[in-house]
Amino acid sequence: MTAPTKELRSGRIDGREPAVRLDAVSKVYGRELLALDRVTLSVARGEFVCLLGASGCGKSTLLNLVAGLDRATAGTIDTGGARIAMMFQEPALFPWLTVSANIELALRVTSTGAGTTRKQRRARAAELLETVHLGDFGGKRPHELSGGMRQRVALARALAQDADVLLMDEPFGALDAMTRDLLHDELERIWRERGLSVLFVTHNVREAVRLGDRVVLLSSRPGTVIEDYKITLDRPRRTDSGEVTGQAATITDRLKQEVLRHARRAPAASGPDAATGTTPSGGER
Amino acid sequence: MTAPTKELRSGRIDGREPAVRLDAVSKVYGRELLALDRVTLSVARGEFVCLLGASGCGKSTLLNLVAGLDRATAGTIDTGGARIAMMFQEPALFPWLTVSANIELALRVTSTGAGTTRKQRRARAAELLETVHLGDFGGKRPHELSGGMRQRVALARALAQDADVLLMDEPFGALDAMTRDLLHDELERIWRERGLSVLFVTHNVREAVRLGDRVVLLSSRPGTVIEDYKITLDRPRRTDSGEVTGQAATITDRLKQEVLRHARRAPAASGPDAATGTTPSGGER
Amino acid sequence: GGDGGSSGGEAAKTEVRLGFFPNITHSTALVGVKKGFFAKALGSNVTLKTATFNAGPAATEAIFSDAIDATYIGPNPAINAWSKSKGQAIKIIAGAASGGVFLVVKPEINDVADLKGKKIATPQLGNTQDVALRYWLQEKGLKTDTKGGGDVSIVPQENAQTLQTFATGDIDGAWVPEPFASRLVLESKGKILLNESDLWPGNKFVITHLIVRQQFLKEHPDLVKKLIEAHVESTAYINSDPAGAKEAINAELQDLSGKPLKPEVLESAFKNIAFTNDPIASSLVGSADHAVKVGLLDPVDLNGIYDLKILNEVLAAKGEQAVADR
Amino acid sequence: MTADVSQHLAGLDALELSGRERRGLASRVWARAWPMISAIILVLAIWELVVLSGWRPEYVLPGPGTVLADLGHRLGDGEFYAAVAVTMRRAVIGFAIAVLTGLVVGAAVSRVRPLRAAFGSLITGLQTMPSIAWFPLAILLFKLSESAILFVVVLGAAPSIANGLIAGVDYTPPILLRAGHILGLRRLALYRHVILPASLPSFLSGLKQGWAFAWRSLMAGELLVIIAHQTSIGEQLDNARELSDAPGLLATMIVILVIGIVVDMVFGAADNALRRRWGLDQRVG
Amino acid sequence: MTADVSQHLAGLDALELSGRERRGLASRVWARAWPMISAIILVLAIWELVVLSGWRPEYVLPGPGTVLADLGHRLGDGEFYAAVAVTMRRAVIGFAIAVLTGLVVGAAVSRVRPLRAAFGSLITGLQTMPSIAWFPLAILLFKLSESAILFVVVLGAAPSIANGLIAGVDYTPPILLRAGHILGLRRLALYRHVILPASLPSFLSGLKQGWAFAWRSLMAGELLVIIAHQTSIGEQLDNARELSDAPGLLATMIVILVIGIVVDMVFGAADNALRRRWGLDQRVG
Ligand SMILES: Nc1ncnc2c1ncn2[C@@H]1O[C@H](COP(=O)(O)OP(=O)(O)OP(=O)(O)O)[C@@H](O)[C@H]1O
Ligand SMILES: Nc1ncnc2c1ncn2[C@@H]1O[C@H](COP(=O)(O)OP(=O)(O)OP(=O)(O)O)[C@@H](O)[C@H]1O
Ligand SMILES: [Mg+2]
Ligand SMILES: [Mg+2]
Repeated sequence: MTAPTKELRSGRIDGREPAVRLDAVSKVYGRELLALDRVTLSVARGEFVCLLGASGCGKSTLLNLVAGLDRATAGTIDTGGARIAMMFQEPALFPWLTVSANIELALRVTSTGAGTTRKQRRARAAELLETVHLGDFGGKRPHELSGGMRQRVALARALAQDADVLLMDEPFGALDAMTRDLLHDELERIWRERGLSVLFVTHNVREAVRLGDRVVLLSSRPGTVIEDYKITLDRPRRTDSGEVTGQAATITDRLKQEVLRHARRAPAASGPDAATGTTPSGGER
Repeated sequence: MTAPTKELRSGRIDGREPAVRLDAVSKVYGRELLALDRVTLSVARGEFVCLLGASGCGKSTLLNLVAGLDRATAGTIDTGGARIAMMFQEPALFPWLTVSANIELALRVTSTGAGTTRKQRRARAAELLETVHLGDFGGKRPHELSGGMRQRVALARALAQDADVLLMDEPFGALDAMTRDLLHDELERIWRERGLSVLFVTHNVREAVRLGDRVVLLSSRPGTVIEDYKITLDRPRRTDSGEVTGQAATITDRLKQEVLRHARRAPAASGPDAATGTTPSGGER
Repeated sequence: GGDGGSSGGEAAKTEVRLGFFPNITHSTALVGVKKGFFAKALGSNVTLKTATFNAGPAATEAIFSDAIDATYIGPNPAINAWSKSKGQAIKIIAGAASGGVFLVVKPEINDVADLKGKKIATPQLGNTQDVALRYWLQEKGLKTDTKGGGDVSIVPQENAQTLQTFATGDIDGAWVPEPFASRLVLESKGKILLNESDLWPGNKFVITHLIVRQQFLKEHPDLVKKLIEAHVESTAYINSDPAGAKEAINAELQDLSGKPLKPEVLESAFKNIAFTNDPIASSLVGSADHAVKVGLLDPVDLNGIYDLKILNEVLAAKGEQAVADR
Repeated sequence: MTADVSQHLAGLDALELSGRERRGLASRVWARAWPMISAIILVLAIWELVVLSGWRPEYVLPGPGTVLADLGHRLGDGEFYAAVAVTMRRAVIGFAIAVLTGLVVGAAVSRVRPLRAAFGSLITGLQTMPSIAWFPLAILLFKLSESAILFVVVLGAAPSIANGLIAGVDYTPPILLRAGHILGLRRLALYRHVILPASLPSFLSGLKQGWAFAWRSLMAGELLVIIAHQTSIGEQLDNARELSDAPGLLATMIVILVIGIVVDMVFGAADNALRRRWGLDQRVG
Repeated sequence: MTADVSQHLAGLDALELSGRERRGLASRVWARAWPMISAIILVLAIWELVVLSGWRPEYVLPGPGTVLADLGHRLGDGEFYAAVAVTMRRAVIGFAIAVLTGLVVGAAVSRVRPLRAAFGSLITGLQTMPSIAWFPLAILLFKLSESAILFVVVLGAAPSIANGLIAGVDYTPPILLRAGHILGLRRLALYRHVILPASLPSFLSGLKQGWAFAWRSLMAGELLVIIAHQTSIGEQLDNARELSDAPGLLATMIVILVIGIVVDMVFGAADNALRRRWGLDQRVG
């Protein structure tokens, strides 16, 4: 395990102010499951940080802590009062609202949207949908859209919060390759246009390299930062370009090492109820 | 559109007998939705054919026809009495049965397993689970496993049917990149060991190139075969190798052309109920 | 239960199924069963099967469905059973009890005039008591209607509920049979304003009688006769040994449903009821007439509802006076 | 570049969305109606046959002719409509109060954990309490007024309704809760914008069940208090029985059945509409 | 190579599965029990206060002390247990017949489309038929036997149970049907191995609801035929009313409530166990 760099400790990255700063954050579930162990990490303003790690290493836990959905057991999380939006692997749209109403709800609740009229919100929602190329679909219900379209609506909803920090938990994990490629381009464009700070969780090494200014590798059990790669490739990048492939290969090897480390542990095939309550991502409905 | 080659028409591929042969197969849904339009396609014994196409082009429809889950409107499908197994994007395991019992049920129903005792089936199920590296998990319930593990159980269940032909409908679509890579290796090994004929549907061009002896490209609306690429790269291949990337790039360009062709059509944003009942893959639960 | 296969066929019948209510107005049955009069009369070859009911409709349904052969029942259900079956289902073969119906009111009510604007309960819309109250009020010049309107508001409700609503003051009086009349007086300090007997000639009107299925009567007159013999014996016993009868009544009530009457209620109610073999046909016809007059019943032809031939034979054999069927 | 992405996305979107036709209203109504009509004819035929067989005399089991004549007679009588109106008014008012009560109780019990543990099972326990047991209390509280009837109805229906809401709240997808939280919805706002709408399908099935209880309680309760100038269905049912009026009883039963079926259809339609709008057509249940 | 894959898979598997602890039995029971106990104390206290306030005389509304004394008296009496035994026996037998009936009817109606359209709404219509309406038919068919009581109970409960099964069949995930089909399961085998088990959760909730109907019908039905020397709860309830025995009535109500709560807990436990085993803990509903 590498120790956090000096820069990380000071909280400044390339001299930019951090938008999010975690300092020795730990999270214990139940009595003894140490999900995160003294994680120290910063995301600078306008920076795009990808968090990479095998399943169950605590990526979602970390994001939830930053989003305020859960509380850290130890350590401090400082977002400096920034507004935070979040996207999940599932679009998590409200099925009882139309696409436009989903976004309007976000606009209404957000502090900046407090004084707006219904009409203003509707217009703003239409704009946001236009941003994700779904201008024509405001009147549809979420289930009438494809998975990729729904994720774009979720993105529009996140943007509606007019947040400074965008947390993304494997947002494109369930999409097919072609759609994902396109959404990478979209996300990159929006990130740049709005100067967002993004903390992006993924399993997919290529995706991390395609998108991130930095790729932070998390170890498993307990989750700690083991590597922090700076990706300096020019943008726009292409997922299947040689450079991305090359960088990804290096990181993949490191990740595989980490996975292999766990192969030596006996698999948790104890009682029939041992794993009850876990809901591993993907493939389930 | 390219016409089917002479070889395809004769039904023989490289001189091998076809395991599955579709001749001018069409499928109409409802009154006029032409999902497949005179598709002619053969899979030779022991061949690994990947079916690639954008969403909604009729890939699943085609597989369902071959599997006998649905009936063609026109044309003939000849499987020569071969036993057919199938895997879906979801593992589709029975949640009320343990992993082992899921496989035992398959063994029991399959004609070859008719006369076997419970004990024999249990032993066989354990063997099959061993094949997919899940020897220790027979007593678990599906929901206690991760997505990747469940797909491996689904694979073991398909193998339990002792089929000659394996149909796979985006079986790894919901998995993360690393797990998918590993399962590619597994599938390739099993395919070779058992001499299966595989018809593998995917959105993912790299995956198709990684796995297929041939990659058949389907157009959309109506679904017809537009390209039939022969992939001659040596096995084992690596998804992120240069050759796979190169071949994939060619096919991707062709696919993108096909997608762009549809961008000119007005999107189907008619009534609020227009798309009711469609369940686009991915991201929903 | 009456699930025995005996459905009144031609074959020798080994079972007679008799219904009654666990109710003081059905004392003839209670005593007859408790004291074994029925069993004795039927002899060793024929067993008595009893069925108890809470109310008339179930007993009528049971007669109609061939689930019982005979039952003690009140006048209204008997008339209904007769008219609905167009005279095919039943016959009244004996009387059992007379009297025991009172108008009980709050103490501050002293005469008919005080009833104006008051709420009076009856057990059931269109039943004997309901008709009697309406007819009486009509005679006295007070208007009522079947929906609780008019000068006096009549609220049909179950007797058990009447006890509660009288106690809480929701109603001002009730025209009810025993033992509810006695209970209203004893438990809720009600006052008897009127004894229904006073309205009938000879102070007699039917409250309970015995009916049989016509088919049973046709096929097994011998058994019917035995039944009537027991009935007559029971009536005689009640009248000759009231103390023993009361004891038997409460013992049987306890046996059947675990709810014996309180001694004082039993005492008071028993005293108010006359047990007689006379079905008091005139009061049945009179009551039906009243029902027609207050608009609760279409005119029915009660001709032939009685078959008192066997009863009169039995009475004659005992040297008692015959009863009339009109 | 964005233009290109947008084109590609538009192409993918067009492909994903396919209009699946819905049958016309007339044909749907007909498809529902004919089996019902034939079922009715079948039932009537069997009934007539049983009667003709002479199994029981007409005054015990009248034939459909007699009963329908009786029913026809009733339908020609103003009093019948008055009775239906009175009963339906009571049913609707009682049900409405039950809905309110159920909502309040359900909301309180579902959100407050100790209340839940305290009263959760009690609510279902109340469901098994026969209406007759409430009569004394009803009269104690409301004297001989219509409120006493309504009280019995409410006590019959409210538990089901509360239970429906509780189940709905319980199974609100946690991802939606988290999405709401991220949007800044808290407490009452979260309840109003997320939890309540998410509980709607389950609440609806609670309503449907509650109606059955309400109706049965009403039939019993209408014997509790007979109110001036108001005849009701419950009273008619009881009168028919009291008078051993078999045709009248059967005619009243037909009326009750028809009302039950119509109400069921209304609930069914609401349920279908909801499922269609929300895309819940296929759910794991 | 396979060894390597196997190692990696083992590593991933180990990572995906994490034991999440369940609380101990004792602490779970305590967590359920204490709010209940405090609720009971609370209810008793309020009741006592109302009585002490002198709102109604003691013989109309007796205090908890009187009622509990009466209850204690009953509990010390053999007849009480005989009554409970008689009623429970009837309830269980009637419910069992209702379950069988519901299963058969539900199975037939759910699988045969015209039957469905014909009788679907009729089943719910029947649910709203008050028990009293069935009395004449019950006596007609079964004379004065216990069967008549059971008949009323079955007619009360079977519709709910059938409806539960129908709903379960309706919402059987189509993917499981297809998986079963692919395995070679047809008709009865498909029903037995796939559809029935998949309907279990919904069937269970139908059972629970059916119990409430069965119980209420039984309370009414026990007054239909009074079988000598068999006192029952329904009869005791009625007796208490007849005798204006307020403490007896309340004591009997408490008995009914306790039985209802216990039965609910049994169903609840079954439901929980099922959900845990199937991993249905979170479902969209
Ligand atoms: N609410 C919880 N209670 C107990 N343990 C939990 C809880 N949530 C997560 N865990 C455990 O904490 C660890 C980290 O979980 P987390 O979901 O953060 O991992 P992840 O990196 O997001 O995994 P994945 O890639 O599968 O999404 C896992 O072992 C998980 O089982
Ligand atoms: N049962 C059905 N009834 C009507 N239309 C259908 C049905 N099944 C599929 N379709 C339509 O047929 C077309 C082909 O569908 P299919 O599912 O085969 O596509 P696919 O290539 O598998 O798509 P995807 O990549 O999204 O899985 C689509 O337009 C779809 O909407
Ligand atoms: Mg995660
Ligand atoms: Mg598909």
